[in-house]
Amino acid sequence: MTNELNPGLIVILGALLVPFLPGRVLRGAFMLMIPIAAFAYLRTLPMGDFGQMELMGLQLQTLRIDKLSTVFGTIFLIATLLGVIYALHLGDWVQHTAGLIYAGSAIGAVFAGDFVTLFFFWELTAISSVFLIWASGTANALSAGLRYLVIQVGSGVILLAGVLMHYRATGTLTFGAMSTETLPGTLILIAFGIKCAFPLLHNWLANAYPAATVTGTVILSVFTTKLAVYTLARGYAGTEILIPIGVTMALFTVIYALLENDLRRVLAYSLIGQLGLMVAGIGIGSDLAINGAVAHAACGILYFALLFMAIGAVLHRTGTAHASKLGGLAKSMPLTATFAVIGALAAAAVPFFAGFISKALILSAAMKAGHFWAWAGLLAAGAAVVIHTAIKVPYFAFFAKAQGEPGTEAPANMLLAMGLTAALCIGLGVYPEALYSMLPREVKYQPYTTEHIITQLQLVCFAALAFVLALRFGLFPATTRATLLDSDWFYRVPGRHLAMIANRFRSFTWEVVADGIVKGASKTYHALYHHHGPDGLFGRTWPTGMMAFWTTVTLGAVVILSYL
Amino acid sequence: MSAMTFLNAVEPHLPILLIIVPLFGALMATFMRSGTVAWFISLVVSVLVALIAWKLLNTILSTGTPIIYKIGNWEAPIGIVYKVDQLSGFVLLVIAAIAAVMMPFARRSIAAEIKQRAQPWYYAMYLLCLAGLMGIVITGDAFNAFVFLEISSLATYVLIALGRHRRALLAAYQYLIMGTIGATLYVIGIGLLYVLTGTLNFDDIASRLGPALADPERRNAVMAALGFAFVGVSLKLALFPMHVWLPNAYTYAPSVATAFLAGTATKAAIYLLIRLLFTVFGVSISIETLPVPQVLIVLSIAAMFLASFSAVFENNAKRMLAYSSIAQVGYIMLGVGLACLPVLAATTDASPATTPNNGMTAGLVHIANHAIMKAALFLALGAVYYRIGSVLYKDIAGIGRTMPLTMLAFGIAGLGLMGTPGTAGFISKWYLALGAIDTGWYSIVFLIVASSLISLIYIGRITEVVWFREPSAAAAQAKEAPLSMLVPLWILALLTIYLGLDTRATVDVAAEAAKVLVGGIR
Amino acid sequence: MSADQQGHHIETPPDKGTGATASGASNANRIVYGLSAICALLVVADLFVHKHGYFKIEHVLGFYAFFGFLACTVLVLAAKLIRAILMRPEDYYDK
Amino acid sequence: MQALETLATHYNYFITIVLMISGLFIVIARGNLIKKLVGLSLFQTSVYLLYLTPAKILGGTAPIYNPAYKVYSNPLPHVLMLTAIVVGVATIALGLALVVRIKEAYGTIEEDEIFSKDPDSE
Repeated sequence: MTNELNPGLIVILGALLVPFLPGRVLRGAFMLMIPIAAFAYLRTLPMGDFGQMELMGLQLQTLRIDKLSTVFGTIFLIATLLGVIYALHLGDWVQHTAGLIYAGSAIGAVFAGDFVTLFFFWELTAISSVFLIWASGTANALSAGLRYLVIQVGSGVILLAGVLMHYRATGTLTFGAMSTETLPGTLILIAFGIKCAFPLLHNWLANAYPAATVTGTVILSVFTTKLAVYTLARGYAGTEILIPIGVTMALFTVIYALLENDLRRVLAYSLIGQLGLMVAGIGIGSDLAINGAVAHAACGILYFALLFMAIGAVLHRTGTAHASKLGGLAKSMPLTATFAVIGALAAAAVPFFAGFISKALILSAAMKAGHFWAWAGLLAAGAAVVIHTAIKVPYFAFFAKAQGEPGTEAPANMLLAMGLTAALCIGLGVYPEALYSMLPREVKYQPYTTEHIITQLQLVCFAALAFVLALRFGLFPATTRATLLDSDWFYRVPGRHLAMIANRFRSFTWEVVADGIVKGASKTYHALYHHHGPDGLFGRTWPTGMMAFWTTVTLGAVVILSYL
Repeated sequence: MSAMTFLNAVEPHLPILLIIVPLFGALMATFMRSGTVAWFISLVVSVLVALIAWKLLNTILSTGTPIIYKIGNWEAPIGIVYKVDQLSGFVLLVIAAIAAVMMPFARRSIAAEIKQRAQPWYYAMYLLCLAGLMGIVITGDAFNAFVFLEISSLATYVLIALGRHRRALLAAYQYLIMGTIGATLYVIGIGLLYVLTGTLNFDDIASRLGPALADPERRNAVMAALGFAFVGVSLKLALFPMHVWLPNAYTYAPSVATAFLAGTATKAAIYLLIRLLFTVFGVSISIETLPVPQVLIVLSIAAMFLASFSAVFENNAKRMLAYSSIAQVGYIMLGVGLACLPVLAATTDASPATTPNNGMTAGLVHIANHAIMKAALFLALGAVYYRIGSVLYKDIAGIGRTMPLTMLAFGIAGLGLMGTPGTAGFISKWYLALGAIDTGWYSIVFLIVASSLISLIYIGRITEVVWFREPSAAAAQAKEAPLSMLVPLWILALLTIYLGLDTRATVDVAAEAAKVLVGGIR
Repeated sequence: MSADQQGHHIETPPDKGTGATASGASNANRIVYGLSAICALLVVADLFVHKHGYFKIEHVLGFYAFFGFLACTVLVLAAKLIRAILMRPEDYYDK
Repeated sequence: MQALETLATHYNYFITIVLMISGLFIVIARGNLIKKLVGLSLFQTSVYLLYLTPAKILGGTAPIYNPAYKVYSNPLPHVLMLTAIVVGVATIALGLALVVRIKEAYGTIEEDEIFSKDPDSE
């Protein structure tokens, strides 16, 4: 039995102990031990299916170790460790616990062998992570958190509906390759797609990540979307529809990332763009493409975590992450600036940095499979990443003319976390075999050929040139504080009107009937009151009478329906 | 006489003891001067009742045949019988266990919320209510059920009126009017059945309804009887739109009374409705041809949405939970409604009589699960009320920092209410969705999904208030709840998780009961 | 919209020619020239690389350079145009 | 003619229905808490009549266990209604007690005035 515990559960159980530990030092040391212990345990596990369990008469496999789950589990555990280090300065146990439960549930989901276990952890990621958003304590965080929660749990319940139907149809709960031909398959794909920020389903990410706490955003950026990438890679490898979806994700986010002022939002959109690359890779479905998607997920986790950490440090020190209020911080925060540049170079896929070795796989796969337009689109998006992420983010934060107060260098634990992450970004870039050897499919790939290096450098440098020229000739769109319309408009604006109408409706039935007991009822109540006049039947019906009246109506309705 | 022979002598009389013990306890409690002594009596009685209920259910499950207790040794159609089968045994245990678990909590809470003089009365009424609820569930006689319904209701009105706020009086008055109308409608329905069949015994009515239905003239009367009884009981169980007495009653009753009523009172009424629909009408009428399932499903779904919606906008935590209770009753009744519909042949390979009906299983499981979760939630609020004297959002803001254990238990139960996997609520929802899929109503699956998202919002909202808002003046001063409150609270919270992981205690029994109930029809 | 938020439309970049970097115009010019030089070198390097591309267009001299530059320019200009449609006051959703 | 005959033979039922409807109407339409209770009482009374009507047999006697009496009324409904009357009395008594307390607390027993005295939703 000890051999069959899901490593995610170790992290979760550890997280549950965190609140009870006295003192920051002891607590910090314990938190550092959690991912390390889980990793050590993971190393002892052989490949195979374990953790058979019966629940409600269903056979569950709570633990599945194979190459795909191991590579994601490993990178998740590394990211957990980095996130813990980055957050060590915090005294708030709620955030620590929530963050670790969140990380643990994402890890648990990766190792889940069946849909019910997956669903369990899937929902747990949603519920635990919302605390990281709420913990920032602003009014915006509350509403963004609630929207995030509803969408995330919504994805879970759609998954559940799909799973139930799948179970009815096939009698199995094992999570394996799925088909989009059937309704359950489509539902499950939609559920995964929500977490993976498919176009039009994406804006929970762009809204929630910038609303979370400094440390929360770093943790958030790692797990949810990459978990979705994992599930897609397992369930929907080679599903053609994913290619256009991925390319769309990669391209449309460019616009938003270019225009956004809040640097954490820029990174959020950029993150969606990179997810597009992975989704397209999964859609292509060849061994090379799947390896590329997985590798890119691993590298993306690292360099986005690094960028979010750097911008988080800026936010922590200056109180803002808005491009229009920052600048010139390279002098006061030199180390943070250096790490941000390393993250930027990795994001731009400059040779010898992490992004290069993974992106090349996907583009080569697209090329080999002959998907010309997908290849061109991803290439263009890759060039644009250079501008909106690799240059814009460090430039406005650290090198542009100072618009706000200078900060001071980030706390030591943050610097340590950034330093380690930066080292990994470079390390993987220099020695890709460390990652390649873990990838799920057996394909040999050599990223470092002269051709690759030269062409990629051309792409990066000319993109940079385009940026410099655009900036110089005033063509680069100004970054101002503003709201950019996104697909969330569809539920935020009409949704608000709907809510108001619904609220009216509630007033109509409730206030009159029940809340009407409470004087000072809504305008509707008064309108109704006056409309029917004090002498009419309704005018004289006070709530008790109204209750009795509705009962009578129901009675009449039931009896009449019986005779129909 | 040794203990063993005493137990053996008592055992055949356990069903009647289930009623007599709390009745007698109530009588004793009224004569007590001190609230603490009355509390102790109630504690002993509640635990005793729970043990008896547990013993009865175990006997049923091991033998598989119902226990029939003839009062005064009169045979069934003439005398009143108490009948304990899988269904009633299950509901009896749920009610008795909830009542027993919250007794340790009651002493401090009641001492703080009710005047010294009235405390013994509170316990007397509480035990009377318990006796009434047990009676509703255990009796096999339709009119006897009415009497017990009224006993429990009358006691409930008093319990509510004991609340601190003067609006409690009005809430009790309104509930009295509505409750009486409901009971009267039920008794009219029963009266019509009596006229038609000449008997009041549930099983006997069921066996004699067939001929009455064959006669077209009498058929109308049967329909009317069903309509009256259905609406009357629905009022007691707060089915939308007859739920309007509930929010105020729950809001202004003393904290413990709210937790008790939310956990048990509506459940007994739900039991009665299931009994009527499936045992009395179900066997001789094919229910699908009547409008009742459709009406049930539509009203349940309306409750799931409209009540949840009200809960979202609520700023009083108790009232929010009251609205949520209405929505949760919707879930239970939706399961019951789905159980009335025919199961699609393609989805089941075994014969319907041997496969448990998923919709009914969901409804019955949720009776237990909801009772546990709601009792935990209301108890947590009771502990908060004990400390700061308010459950308004503005006053409980940030209370998670000063009462973390209480609010953690609240959070766990809240997760259950949302149907989070790993909690009891998920089990209910799983079977409910399966039930909907069984009958081919896929759209209902999505409605269940959508309404659980609304419950996510109201639980999310209070979670945010409690954990992340700046503490209010009162909340900052609060201390963690005393142990006598935390223990019952955490028992219920841990049960919420336990029953989400090990479903033998709930689902297996419920499925057994569902098989007996629904299997008998088809 | 508060006065505080209104004051922030003066952001980067300033008008052409005045230099957008922290170190002024000459520094900016140096960066442009330096970058251009590197770019030119990279295109020249293209001549000496044997390409294995799968699409014909890849074999065009300096294709990646040209493509990167064009893609970025088009996307930046597109963003500038779309900005007019998408941009709303910061408190748009709170109204 | 036939309608008249129905009326004559079933007048008990019609009285039941009239009592039931008027009772319910008073509960619905009157704002005075005591009047509502009166309505409730009427509503319950209709049930007594509903049960007793089929139990009474014309020319029947009380059910005395003696061969001399061949035709007797069914005793069960009468007994049931005794119980129901007790329940009804208890309900009305409790209701009236509540009204007394409401009068003490609010100074009025008109429902609309009570609502206006507790204006807050708290």
